[in-house]
Amino acid sequence: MNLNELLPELLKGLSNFTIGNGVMILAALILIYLAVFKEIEPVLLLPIGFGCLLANIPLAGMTAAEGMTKVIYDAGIKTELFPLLIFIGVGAMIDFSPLLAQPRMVLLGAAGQFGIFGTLMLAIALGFPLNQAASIGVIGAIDGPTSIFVATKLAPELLAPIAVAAYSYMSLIPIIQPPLMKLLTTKKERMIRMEYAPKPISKRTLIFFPVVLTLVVGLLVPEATPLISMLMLGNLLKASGVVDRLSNAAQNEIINIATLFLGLAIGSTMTAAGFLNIDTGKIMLLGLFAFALDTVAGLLFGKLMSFVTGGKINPLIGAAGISAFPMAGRLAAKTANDEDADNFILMHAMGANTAGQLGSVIAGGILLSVVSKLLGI
Amino acid sequence: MNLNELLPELLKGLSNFTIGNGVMILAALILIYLAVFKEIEPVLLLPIGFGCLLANIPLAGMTAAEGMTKVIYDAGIKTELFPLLIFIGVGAMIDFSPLLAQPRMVLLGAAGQFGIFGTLMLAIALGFPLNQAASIGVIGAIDGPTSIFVATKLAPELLAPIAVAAYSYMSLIPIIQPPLMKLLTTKKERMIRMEYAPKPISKRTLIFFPVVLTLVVGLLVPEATPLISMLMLGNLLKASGVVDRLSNAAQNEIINIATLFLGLAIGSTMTAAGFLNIDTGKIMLLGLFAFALDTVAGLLFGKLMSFVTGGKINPLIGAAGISAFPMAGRLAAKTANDEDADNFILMHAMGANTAGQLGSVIAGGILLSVVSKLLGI
Amino acid sequence: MNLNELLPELLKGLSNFTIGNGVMILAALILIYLAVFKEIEPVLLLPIGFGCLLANIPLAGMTAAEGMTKVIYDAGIKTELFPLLIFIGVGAMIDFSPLLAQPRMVLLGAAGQFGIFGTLMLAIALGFPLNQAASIGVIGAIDGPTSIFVATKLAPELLAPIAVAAYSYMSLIPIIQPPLMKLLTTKKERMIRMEYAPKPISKRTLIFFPVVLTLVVGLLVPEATPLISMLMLGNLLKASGVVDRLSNAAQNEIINIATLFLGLAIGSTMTAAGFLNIDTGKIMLLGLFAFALDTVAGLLFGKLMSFVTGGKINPLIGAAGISAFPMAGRLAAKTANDEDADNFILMHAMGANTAGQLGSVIAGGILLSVVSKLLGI
Amino acid sequence: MTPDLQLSLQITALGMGLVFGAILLLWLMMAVLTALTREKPPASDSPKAGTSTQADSNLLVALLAAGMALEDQEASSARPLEMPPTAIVSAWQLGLRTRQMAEKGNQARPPRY
Amino acid sequence: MTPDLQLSLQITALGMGLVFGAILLLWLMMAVLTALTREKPPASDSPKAGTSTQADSNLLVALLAAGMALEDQEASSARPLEMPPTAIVSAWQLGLRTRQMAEKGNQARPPRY
Amino acid sequence: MTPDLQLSLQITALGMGLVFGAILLLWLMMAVLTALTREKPPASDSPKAGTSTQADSNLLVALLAAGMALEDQEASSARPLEMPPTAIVSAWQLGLRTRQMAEKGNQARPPRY
Ligand code: NA
Ligand code: NA
Ligand code: NA
Repeated sequence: MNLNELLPELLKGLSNFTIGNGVMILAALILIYLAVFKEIEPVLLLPIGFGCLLANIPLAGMTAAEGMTKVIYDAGIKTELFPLLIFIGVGAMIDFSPLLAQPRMVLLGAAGQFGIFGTLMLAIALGFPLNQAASIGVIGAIDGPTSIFVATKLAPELLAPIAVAAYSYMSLIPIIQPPLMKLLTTKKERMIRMEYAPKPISKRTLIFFPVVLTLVVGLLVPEATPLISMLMLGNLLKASGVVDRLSNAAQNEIINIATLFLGLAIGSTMTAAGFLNIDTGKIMLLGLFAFALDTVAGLLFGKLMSFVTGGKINPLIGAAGISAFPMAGRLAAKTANDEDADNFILMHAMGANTAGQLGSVIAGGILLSVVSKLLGI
Repeated sequence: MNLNELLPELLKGLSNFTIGNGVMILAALILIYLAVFKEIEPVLLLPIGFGCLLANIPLAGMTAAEGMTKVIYDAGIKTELFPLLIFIGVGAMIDFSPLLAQPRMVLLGAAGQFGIFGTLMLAIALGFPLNQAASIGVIGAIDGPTSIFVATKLAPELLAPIAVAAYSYMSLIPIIQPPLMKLLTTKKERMIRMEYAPKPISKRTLIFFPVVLTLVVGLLVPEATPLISMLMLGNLLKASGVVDRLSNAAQNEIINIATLFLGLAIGSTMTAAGFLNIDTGKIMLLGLFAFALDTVAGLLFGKLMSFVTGGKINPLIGAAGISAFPMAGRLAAKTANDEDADNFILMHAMGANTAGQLGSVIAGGILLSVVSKLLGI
Repeated sequence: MNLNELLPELLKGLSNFTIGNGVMILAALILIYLAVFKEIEPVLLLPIGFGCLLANIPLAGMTAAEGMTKVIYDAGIKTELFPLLIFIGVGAMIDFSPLLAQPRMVLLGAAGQFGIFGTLMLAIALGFPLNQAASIGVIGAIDGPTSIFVATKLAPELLAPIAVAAYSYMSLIPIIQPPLMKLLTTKKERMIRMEYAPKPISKRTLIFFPVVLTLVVGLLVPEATPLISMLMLGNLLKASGVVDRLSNAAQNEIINIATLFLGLAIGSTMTAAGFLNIDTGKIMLLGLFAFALDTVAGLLFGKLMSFVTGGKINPLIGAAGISAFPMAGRLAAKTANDEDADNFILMHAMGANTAGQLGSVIAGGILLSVVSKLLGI
Repeated sequence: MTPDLQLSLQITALGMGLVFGAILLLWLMMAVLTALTREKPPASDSPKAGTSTQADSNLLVALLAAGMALEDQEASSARPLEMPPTAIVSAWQLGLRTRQMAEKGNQARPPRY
Repeated sequence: MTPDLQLSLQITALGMGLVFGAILLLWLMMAVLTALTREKPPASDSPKAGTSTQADSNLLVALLAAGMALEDQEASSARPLEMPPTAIVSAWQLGLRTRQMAEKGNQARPPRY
Repeated sequence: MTPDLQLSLQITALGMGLVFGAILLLWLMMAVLTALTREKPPASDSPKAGTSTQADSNLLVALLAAGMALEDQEASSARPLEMPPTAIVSAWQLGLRTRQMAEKGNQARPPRY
């Protein structure tokens, strides 16, 4: 090649720029804007947005066979290492004592998973094949790493929209939930006071819990083992109190590095070809539906428990039985408190919220188990 | 597959559960118990125990071709990266000035390695092939990363029991050593006082030492180079005083992450098929023998030095010439002090203990060198 | 093999030692000496020196197919991950406000890159092929990661001498620049005072800047995208203020670990066969030439700006338009202050210095772009 | 109803059934675990914690909730209260800790992963 | 002149042209960006920063430069000055921060990567 | 005696011989190194360290050992003593540092790897 042919070559970046690139860069800028100025899950959406930006600069080579984001994607997403590493850190940040002090609250963590399956049904009805429908449904786990883990196994081609939906809506919980709470509960129900008489929880209980839980869930739902075991490993590191070095590493360097690279790698899959289609729009709507359905199912189950116990349960805590910690718990407590300034159900709501974190992971594993067996994967 | 066939599929986790799994899970629980409640090397035994737990949950897929612990094993154990990364951090934590201030103490670091070779002989006598016998013998290095490094090279199939033995017994040093000390020394010997006249050690000496040591050992025992050089790299990072960022990274994030993953990966090799056999029992006994033999050889050599110097050496410091720092040094000093409340041999014992750390790595390299050449590896 | 044949085998380390090994070990010791006692870029030169030491211990196996430094080299240098990870951290440490407050200062960041191309020409004249000449020229970027990134793409066989030259001379800036400053400027020029009336810079500007810069540079010079985008990602993490966890991880664990391993891996390529030749000597001289030429071009451009503005620009700040931050900026300010104790041009020099950081990366990308297209890579 | 929809209904029934089954088992497991591992509350094993008794907990819950309401509006500069060593504390301290971790003063939500 | 040298001259001309072109574009971009994102200086949004006004900045530059000269000779133990929230501060604080990071007291240069 | 056992004996003899040989060489190396790199003790290069002289060291060793004995029984809350800049200090400080690293108050042993 001589110098005359060089100039057009040098401008190939611009000449290869497509409208699709332009739209995706706009999407990237919106994600970065939401992350930075609206503070919507910035630790995830900022890297995802930036990764999307990079993937849509023509010929930059970041996503090419030997490009940086491809290397990171292969190392951490394909192997599913990143969501599991993040779970070690998350586990080390969870405190199960509010749940262990009121074990019956764990029931509320089951109802709040209905959004997963309801959304799966709707997605099937909209024509998505089963593997994709299940991956979309798992947005209803309202738990980033769980959604990413399941989607990577079942439908990696939908990873980016699913991750974006999962993390975006998580920040919208304070907007999504309160209207549904007021719609589905009566003023009288919201004013129900709950007694707080927690069992004292010993350090030994907190240490045994993650080990026993790993065993029980692992034996019954093997597909949930990677997720639940890493969550519990992190929790054991913290609860044991004897490996503070490892616990701190899990809560800091491991989770921070995995999060940054996970975001970049997921964002780098957001190419115009894969992202700019009607399915992405459907997924965003289905994700919103999943979040709302979780809340509705939780509230209805709360009302059922209230009825069964003869009015001793405030149904608002049903809405807290999802994974978004501690937002969902606080919203339930705040809504009750708004109705009656002397009504404090924070501790019950926190127990339900912790149950929702467990329920999400278990439900994700069950979904993965059922669907992968049906598909013969 | 239709839904009728699904339920038995879902319960396959339970139906694949074997007695072997049960026994190994019990072993895992014991390791976790020892780590958490007895604080026996928790940073290693807790992850090893948890890894063992995971490996014995049927169909969980953690150890399968693309499972998480397999990915980690291939990345860090097969490549021998983890023990070497740990050694960078350990090196940055060792201070060689007590040894450099009393150079003759280095001799005590040689005798305390006899357990390696004595155990190798016994293992051969018990019918182990040479590669396995050498790997078992290196438990007598009383140094986790060295044992793991050598065993990975020579007999990776024995990695788990060797690592478990090495780390378990290390915590039992305070139980194993004192009776042998009292048995093999006279009261008069234990009461020998030693003068402490350390040479002043300059910063330059501390900087040159790791560099020169790497060169000398590397040229004479090339197989010891990976181990000794990473230990010395870490030490140089610290001693130089000009790269505190790197020194801190070695002592914190690098060593913590490598330790957590090393433990998980080693634990994940503890399957019933590989672990539940008579060899594992033999290895545990041989490991205990190696620890005791190290102590005995150290004490006898201490008595020899005492004799040669006309009673100027307290033979107890011979028992400190092993790698377990600073436990062995403290035990020797305490035993002398118990006999005579005015007898302080702590500094000599610490010098011997530091020598034991060096001696262990060198002996591990020599063993690897001799055996791999004999086997034509 | 029997025991009689063993002893010569054991001494093979010594018998394989070549004069080349000896010379390279001497070179390693010099690098370590410069790093530790002269504090010449110790975070890089200490690991490079130690890696060189290891590569020249015969049969140690560190650089063999499965050796540690080879594993690290393949994981981080071949994939170009390490320089990019380092750039994330560097980006999070750069503050663009002094530049944004005086945008015209950015012009000075262009002239200071002439050393890149001037050195390329000289290297061609000395007989280096184009790919090597360009890699040598990029030493004139005076920016370690940029030099390493470009050299890895174009001429990986020259990586070690280029990296060593780039980092060594960077510390010699305080020796290289002042004489050229005095030679090329008149006392009157050096006494020129500059008014400081910075624009107030809003937080929003600092947030938009890295995003827009990535887009503009990425679209025009795709080959510069990996470098500039990681620098800007790090800067965005910091400037956004919403992801302090990720910003801290970038500035600490990510950059520290990448730096240590980068140094080791580059050092491990310094074998006698590849390093001990006349080319290495030429490269070291060409690197020095590149540094001097950058300074000269910067000063001459500063004089031009001074002339064009009718003496409102102190030409000394031209010498600050290189990547060595904050040394170059301080030297310019100090030289002006030495001439006239009331003359403070620090802020202008810092703006020019920041522009030099940007200009280096852009010039590196442009060079890579032009040369790789000419060579049809 | 198409076969696909029928299948998805079945998956939902089976899935939610398994989720509730697993959660019920979890309840059982938690009950057994807490029963088996119960300890007598040690006299004063944690000297850092305050001396307030279990009886104070309702008041505390009220205080906590009030603090939470405040916190939702603006970052409070108040020092965390001393708490008794019950389950409440940990949940609350987690909240405080995550808030501190989010180093921006005006950010009410903790980081999510 | 050999063809190789001619080519290298062309590369230099093209390369420096592109560098200057890119930098000019950058200048334009920075000018537009700062113009578009300009904010009215908030009354007191950053309570930690001092109250000194823009007018003090020349004095400050002098102080900073004096401090810098000192620092080049020996590590100063003085506390960093309170600065107004302008561009100056950040550059200077970066200098201070990097010095603190270099934990050896007698090391004037920051780490480089 | 089987050939295997004979081989293992030979390995032991050779191995321990090499270990002692390497250690003797190490001794020599250390002696030469300390001799070559000896420095005159600087008058007051480390102002943080105390002023106690070499002569105090026996007393210090006693104090240290006494402290160690205490520490074996329960975590001492005493502040680390000021030490003279000799080899003793570093070993001891290592002990203290590793103890502090093991953040549980009642844990006498440092972490092991
Ligand atoms: Na959920
Ligand atoms: Na040993
Ligand atoms: Na430059």
